[in-house]
Amino acid sequence: MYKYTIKRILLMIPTLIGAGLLVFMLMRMIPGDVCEIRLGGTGLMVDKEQIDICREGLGLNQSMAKQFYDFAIGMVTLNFGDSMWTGRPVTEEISVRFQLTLQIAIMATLTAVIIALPFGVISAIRQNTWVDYCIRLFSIAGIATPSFWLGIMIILGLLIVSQHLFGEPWMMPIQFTPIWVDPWANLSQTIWPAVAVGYRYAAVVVRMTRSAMLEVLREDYVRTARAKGLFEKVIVNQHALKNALLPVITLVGIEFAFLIGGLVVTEQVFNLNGLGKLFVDAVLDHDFTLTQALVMMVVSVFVVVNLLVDLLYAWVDPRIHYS
Amino acid sequence: MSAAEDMVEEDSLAEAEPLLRVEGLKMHFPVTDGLFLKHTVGLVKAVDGVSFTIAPGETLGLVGESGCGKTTVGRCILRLEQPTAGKVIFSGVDIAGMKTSEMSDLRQDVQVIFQDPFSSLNPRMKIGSIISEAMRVHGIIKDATERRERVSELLRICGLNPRFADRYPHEMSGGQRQRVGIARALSVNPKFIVCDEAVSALDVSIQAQIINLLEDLQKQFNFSYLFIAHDLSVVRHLCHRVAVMYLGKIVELADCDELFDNPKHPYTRALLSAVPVPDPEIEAARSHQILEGEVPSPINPPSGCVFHPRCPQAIETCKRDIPELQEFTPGHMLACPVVPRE
Amino acid sequence: MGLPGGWSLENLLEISDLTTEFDTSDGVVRAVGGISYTVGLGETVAIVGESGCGKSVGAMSILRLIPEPPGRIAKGQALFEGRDLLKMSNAEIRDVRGRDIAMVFQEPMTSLNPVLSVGRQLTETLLRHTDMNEQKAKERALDLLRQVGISDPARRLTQFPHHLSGGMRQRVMIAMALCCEPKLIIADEPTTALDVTIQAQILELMRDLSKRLGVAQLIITHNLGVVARYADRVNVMYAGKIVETGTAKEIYHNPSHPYTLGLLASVPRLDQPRGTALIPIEGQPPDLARLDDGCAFRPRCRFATERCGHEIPELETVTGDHKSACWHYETLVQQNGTAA
Amino acid sequence: MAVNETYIGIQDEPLQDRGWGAVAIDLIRRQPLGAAGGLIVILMIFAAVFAEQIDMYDPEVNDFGAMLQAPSLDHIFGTDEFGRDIYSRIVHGARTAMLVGFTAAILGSTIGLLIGVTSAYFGGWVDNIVQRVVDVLIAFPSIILALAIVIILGRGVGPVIVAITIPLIPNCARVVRSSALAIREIPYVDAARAMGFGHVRIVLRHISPNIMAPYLIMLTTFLGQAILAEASLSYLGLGVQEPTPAWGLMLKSGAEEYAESAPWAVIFPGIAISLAVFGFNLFGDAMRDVLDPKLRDR
Amino acid sequence: MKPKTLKMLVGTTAAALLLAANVATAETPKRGGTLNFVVGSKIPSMDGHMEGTFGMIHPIRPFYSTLIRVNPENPSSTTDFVCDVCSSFSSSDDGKTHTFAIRKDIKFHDGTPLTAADVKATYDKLVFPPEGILSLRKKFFSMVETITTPDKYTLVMKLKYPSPTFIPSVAMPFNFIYAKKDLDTHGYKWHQKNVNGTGAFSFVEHQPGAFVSGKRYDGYHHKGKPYLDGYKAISAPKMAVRLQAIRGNRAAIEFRGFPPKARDDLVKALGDKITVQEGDWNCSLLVTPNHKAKPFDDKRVRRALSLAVDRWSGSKALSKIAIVKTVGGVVFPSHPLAANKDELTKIPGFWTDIKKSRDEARRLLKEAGHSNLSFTLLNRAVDQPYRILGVWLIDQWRQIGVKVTQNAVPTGPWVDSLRKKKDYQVAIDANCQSIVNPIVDVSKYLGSASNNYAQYTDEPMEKMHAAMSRSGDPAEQRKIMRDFETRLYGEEAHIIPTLWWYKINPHRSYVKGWKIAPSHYLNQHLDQVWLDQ
Repeated sequence: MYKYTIKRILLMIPTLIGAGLLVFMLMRMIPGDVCEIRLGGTGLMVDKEQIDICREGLGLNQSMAKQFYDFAIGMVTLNFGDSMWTGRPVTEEISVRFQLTLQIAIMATLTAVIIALPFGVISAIRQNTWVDYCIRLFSIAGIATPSFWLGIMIILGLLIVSQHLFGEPWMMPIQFTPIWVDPWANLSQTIWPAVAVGYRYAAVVVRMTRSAMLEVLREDYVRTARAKGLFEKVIVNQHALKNALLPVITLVGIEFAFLIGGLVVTEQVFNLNGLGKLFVDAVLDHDFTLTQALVMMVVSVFVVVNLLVDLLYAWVDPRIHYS
Repeated sequence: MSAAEDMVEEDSLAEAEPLLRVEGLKMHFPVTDGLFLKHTVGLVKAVDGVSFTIAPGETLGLVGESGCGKTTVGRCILRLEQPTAGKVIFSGVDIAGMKTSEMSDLRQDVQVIFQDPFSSLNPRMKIGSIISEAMRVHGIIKDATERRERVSELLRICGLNPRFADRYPHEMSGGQRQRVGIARALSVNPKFIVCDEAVSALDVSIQAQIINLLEDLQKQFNFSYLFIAHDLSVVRHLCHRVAVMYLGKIVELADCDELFDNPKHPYTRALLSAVPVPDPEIEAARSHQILEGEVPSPINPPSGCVFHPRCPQAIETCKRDIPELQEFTPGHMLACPVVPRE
Repeated sequence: MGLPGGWSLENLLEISDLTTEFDTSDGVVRAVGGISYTVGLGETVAIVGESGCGKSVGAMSILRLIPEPPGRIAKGQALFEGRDLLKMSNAEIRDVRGRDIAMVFQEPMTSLNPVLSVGRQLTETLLRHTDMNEQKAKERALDLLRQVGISDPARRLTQFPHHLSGGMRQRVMIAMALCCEPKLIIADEPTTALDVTIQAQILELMRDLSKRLGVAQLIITHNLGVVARYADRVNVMYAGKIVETGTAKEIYHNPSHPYTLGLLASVPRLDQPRGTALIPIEGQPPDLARLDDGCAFRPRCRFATERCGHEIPELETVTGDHKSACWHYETLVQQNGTAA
Repeated sequence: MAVNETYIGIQDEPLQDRGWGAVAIDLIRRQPLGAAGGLIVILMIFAAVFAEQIDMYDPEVNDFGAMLQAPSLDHIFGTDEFGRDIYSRIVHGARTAMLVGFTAAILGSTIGLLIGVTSAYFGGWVDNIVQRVVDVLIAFPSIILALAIVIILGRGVGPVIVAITIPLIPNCARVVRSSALAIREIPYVDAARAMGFGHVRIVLRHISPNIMAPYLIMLTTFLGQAILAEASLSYLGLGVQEPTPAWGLMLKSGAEEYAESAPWAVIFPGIAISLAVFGFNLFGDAMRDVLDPKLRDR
Repeated sequence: MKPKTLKMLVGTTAAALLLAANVATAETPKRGGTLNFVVGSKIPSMDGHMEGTFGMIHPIRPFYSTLIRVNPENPSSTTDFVCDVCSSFSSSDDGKTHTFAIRKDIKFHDGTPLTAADVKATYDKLVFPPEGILSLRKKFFSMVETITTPDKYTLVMKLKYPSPTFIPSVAMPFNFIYAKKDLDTHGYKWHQKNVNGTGAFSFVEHQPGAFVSGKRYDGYHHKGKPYLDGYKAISAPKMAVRLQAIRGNRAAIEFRGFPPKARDDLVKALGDKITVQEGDWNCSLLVTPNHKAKPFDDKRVRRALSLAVDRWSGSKALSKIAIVKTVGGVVFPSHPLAANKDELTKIPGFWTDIKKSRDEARRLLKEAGHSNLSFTLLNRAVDQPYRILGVWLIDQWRQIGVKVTQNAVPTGPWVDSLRKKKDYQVAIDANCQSIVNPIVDVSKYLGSASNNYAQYTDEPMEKMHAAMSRSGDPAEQRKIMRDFETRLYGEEAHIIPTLWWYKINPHRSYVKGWKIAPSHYLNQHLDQVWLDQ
């Protein structure tokens, strides 16, 4: 187990190097230039001279090799540099957003798991009954609904419904308050995106839980458990679910990691100042330092979550005997 | 066929130049570790120094329990595995050291029939293409019409209606598929066929059909078979000579009836004793020697004679000395120093 | 052994006209087509047949372990100590399972739950059916493991199935079956997946335990040798029906159904010299979805006559308990007699 | 027994092919949701193919006399801010959606299939390198990858397809690889090797066709994902370009500006997207049940 | 020195349209409250001298003062400038020397008193930046020769030549006055991340990407102001969010502008809780043909493209769905230098008879041999108004048989293509300026201008512009401007105009004292804003 963990940690290195190379090259292939966008994008008169001053200040006139070397050294020494757009340290830019994104990701995961596990299990045990059909329709609808559309509808629905009820339209706060500062303000903002994201997330997990349960329920050991006269409840909750959880854990892990860097659209809809929005902005602004740092961070989160999932997997499933 | 005829046949076989000679065959699978530069931390000695010969027209039975390495021996001969050491001399040529590219011709001389009739045929291909593919690819028969005729003929030889050529494997029963597997092997006109548990997955009534077919084909085409099986009854029925394997080594090798009627090695004896005979009266009369314990792991095999931990006759030296396979009586090879000479 | 000629109170289990069907895309498949047999107290009864003949389905139907849907027990009775298992409520049958009737399955690799410890899987049966506490159950489990010949049982209790070899797992399965001292163990191909030496160990163990504890056994197998060695009575199944039933000796020495006869002739035997001719049964087993109202064995039968094409033969007494479902068993017995 | 002339199975009646009707009825009975999905898929493809025949107006022509009209007999789904007929745009949008969806899904899963099979078949360092690349692509945030690609490649449907396809490839490659690893161990592959066939033949003829189950399941999943991805890119302003009729584009502008004053401009494109993805997923689920109950999601 | 309001250009000040009866000047301002407003952009660095976006102006401008500014009481005027940190300003008769008297009662938020030295340091940074220091406004001050401080509270700027563009340039809202002490001790980049101004509000917090907040600066030099206790500028790049935020009262106002439908939705939902201010916007949307790309080197083709566009009916239709409205020439419509309708309709492309116009367009295309012209229109992937106008233009051109595909790309590639690669065929661009300063504003149309991407050289136009820039006579300026306009849009069709933008600011009615200006950059110091709550 110990050796396996070390091995898995070492395996992250090529992934991180690969991701670094990829983002470095991608960013430089995108047409445009942070100085041109920032200074020329407004349509105001901007001289070449001013642009050059800006580029020089950001080190953009250096050779690719030098830029990559600086980037690589920066990554290794955990010195991520300053955002090319705001001039603030990248770590500061990211840490401000991380908290919000993490909270939404956790809340969405909780929402999803709370909905998905019972629904998935019920759907599997009642396979091909109307209950199963309803749950499946509900879950496929979740996958089929564009998340931004759902978000806009939630906001609009709240505005219209609250206006009918209270005479004054209510909207969720559009600026983040940390949960320890004002839990109520925090939750009244984050609960909606968490629901909007959680629905799709739950839908995916319901499907996975259902199919994993169906598969497990067909296994011989479930038949053995039945032949022992165990109660159906025990068979489902202890014998089947524990086995069915394995793929579900993987999925939840991947989805969670995805939420850290992928809440792009939802964050726009709910005006959440999170990593997803920052990410899109950084790419569109050609903010090399910020994009690179973000990619490295999101990829790191992904591989770390994957590692944790695998270790959890090993913990749940004694068959996976890492030695 | 009378027993006397059999004897004559076997005598002549023994003197003939062997078609296949396996010498000191070893197949060690490395247990690797490491990330990018793998290094070996252990060896699974699946096959550890196996030697035997097979004459043209002869069937050698290779028996043993699961994990004893019998299947790996077959795979080495087929060059589905690259043996670690030893020679596999087929028709005078050592194929163990050959490059894959040089193998092409030899591939056609050595064919295989697999155990599982449900997985040994590509489910996406029609029976006709399964059988004709090799003839087409290797240019054995270039003309499509001729090829179709040949497929029909092969199907007929294997006891199948030529109409089956247009069916898919899943439309057939297990026995029929196994016949297709045989027809496929025959399509390249091999001299030697490895039957890897070729009848174990079949029901009794079907099994007998296939056994008879294999026998008939051998008579007709003078194939040699390496008949790998765990079912001793089938082996006894079908093979001229039988080798018993235990944990990567041959422990006993003898003519079929000699081995079954007069087993020497304690393992062979236990094995035979464990096989029930479908006759309650005989069973009631037999003594059942139950072997204790289980086959040890091939990664860390016991010292000395690998069988000694389970051997009822083991003595102190068995823990130390690795017994050689030696001629015990003429034609009867044995790897056990404990068995008293009569 | 049951009294000749009918059901008796000594019979632990009386199956009559058990019929199990499956809905498939090819239509309704009658996997078990009305079978009747009995298992006496302490008796070992074998059901033998080739794959797909319905022997496993028949056995699982007794404890209603057939997945429903697509399966369905269409009719029949399964009287266990006089109570019809098929008419019990779900709660009642659950009480019977594991306590009065235990099962041992074919694949020891997959029949144990991989994520639960051996101890947990053993004790949960005890906790379910007896009023033992955890501690007692654990002691009992230890004892059981010892009984089935597992070394170092205390350590095994904490291990998981993947730590054990196939033979060990099957021993655990047997220990599990013995937990509540059942009156009947149904063993579905208990040794098929095992090597011969291990098979011998397991069968010997089962016979031993059965004798010692007086447990009746219903062994489902395709291996005629195993049947010959261990069974008191044998039921031969073909295409969902019992075609012959009798004592092992009767069946092997005086087969009265062409199928039984064919089976015995086609199996290679260890005690016969090389080259002894095998006489296979020609053709293939029938497709259960396409059975007609004739004898299912008819197409492969050398005794078949026109009558076999439209009348399904019922089991008829040959001698005593020995019955055969063949219109021509008399001819067959005669021929056989002369042959032997 | 001699090799006789009584062939096994000659007495079998030939396996009769059940008619398509029977198959369809059977499907509806066993997989009612799947059948519904299939129907939706057929409907979408029909709309895509016969858009010109079933539209009512030119989907690109502005009519400022008919801006943002509610559904009526003239415009059954109403009009958008340029007075364009929403029904006609949805019908033509089906073509864009099917084009994007099918191309991206087929390309993504096919390239993934080849990569996965090759990687599994050859193993060793080939597998090692491919797996590392796949790791990177899977770990890389896919929407950002798509975003970057679409910006690099620029205008039109093509770049959008490429941008949507590339993040799909590694997912398929990974699933296919694990299936192929299993298939590599199946005896018919050994049989093919024993026959002396070359690698290419074994990969293309013996392994790949037998990964059709996971392949087809990935394909149907990808279809839905691609359509949704196009909508997401449109929301970020990077999808298919105006004035091309495309659902994501219509939904985006409708949802952003006219959700309340002209709800039809957002409802109908929204329904079109959801219905299509819904249909593909229902169909895919049914296919999963039929083809391989063991195949995992994603 | 007598304080006076500078009127360089005399003319009627056409007030912007004020729809709702708002800004009742009779009302007495109430003190207190916090103003929440949404900003449709990110907040980049906080240094006004190096930024050009309203994303910086809206949240940061209230921290700072400028030397002079647009009259907050009359922001829609294009010519009304008043003192901010000065007490008066005057210019010499030859127009080359401008003298500013600096107020003596001003303190920076950190307590440092403001003197002329601070203003000089600020303008030195703007006009003569040291090497490696960005000053986006340097070009505007190319006429400045020297900046001196004869005494502690007097600032003199000497020009190389008299220029009508100088005073408007000084009034630009980006010219934050920094403390000399800060520049000296912290360097020229300190203001990117730090704030120390003399504005109505002092800095409280900047949460990157989220908001900037400020609180009342009690030492503000315009006595009695500001009325607000503080404000919070919340970043909300999505238009829908900004709209919903006002509707749900998470924000009271948005200062850039909403599309017409958003205004209608708000008014419909909230009735008189919403007040709407509207007016022409000093931005116009242009079509820029690349003169180096065939066939757009042919002026017949360019003219055809212009003639095909029906601006008059487009104005009616698009003003319902996009932030554009007024048909106008090169000069901001209500400015004295702007063309009147008679003058305008004479220019090809502005003809009222669209059929005649399109027939001419088809004729020109045929003559040029490009009857089946098709090209790709480079657009900016921004909804309002770029995307909407793009769709409209494509449909307009379709009507003369020209097939156009659109390539709407994010700002980065758009700028890259326009400024660097110059690989486009026809592009949509905008001329968007802060202070209405027509002669500077139209400099974008000079072939030599750095923000002119059409790649043409037109000597006569350069000469006309030079003449305007140095002319002291408004009538002459106006005349030259007509020739300039006719040549640019009509004869040469270097650039194809569409419509002027139209600024619509619906806001919560309790927001008082803020008046719409012709630019979203102007009048954002918030010192006169109060809340009626």
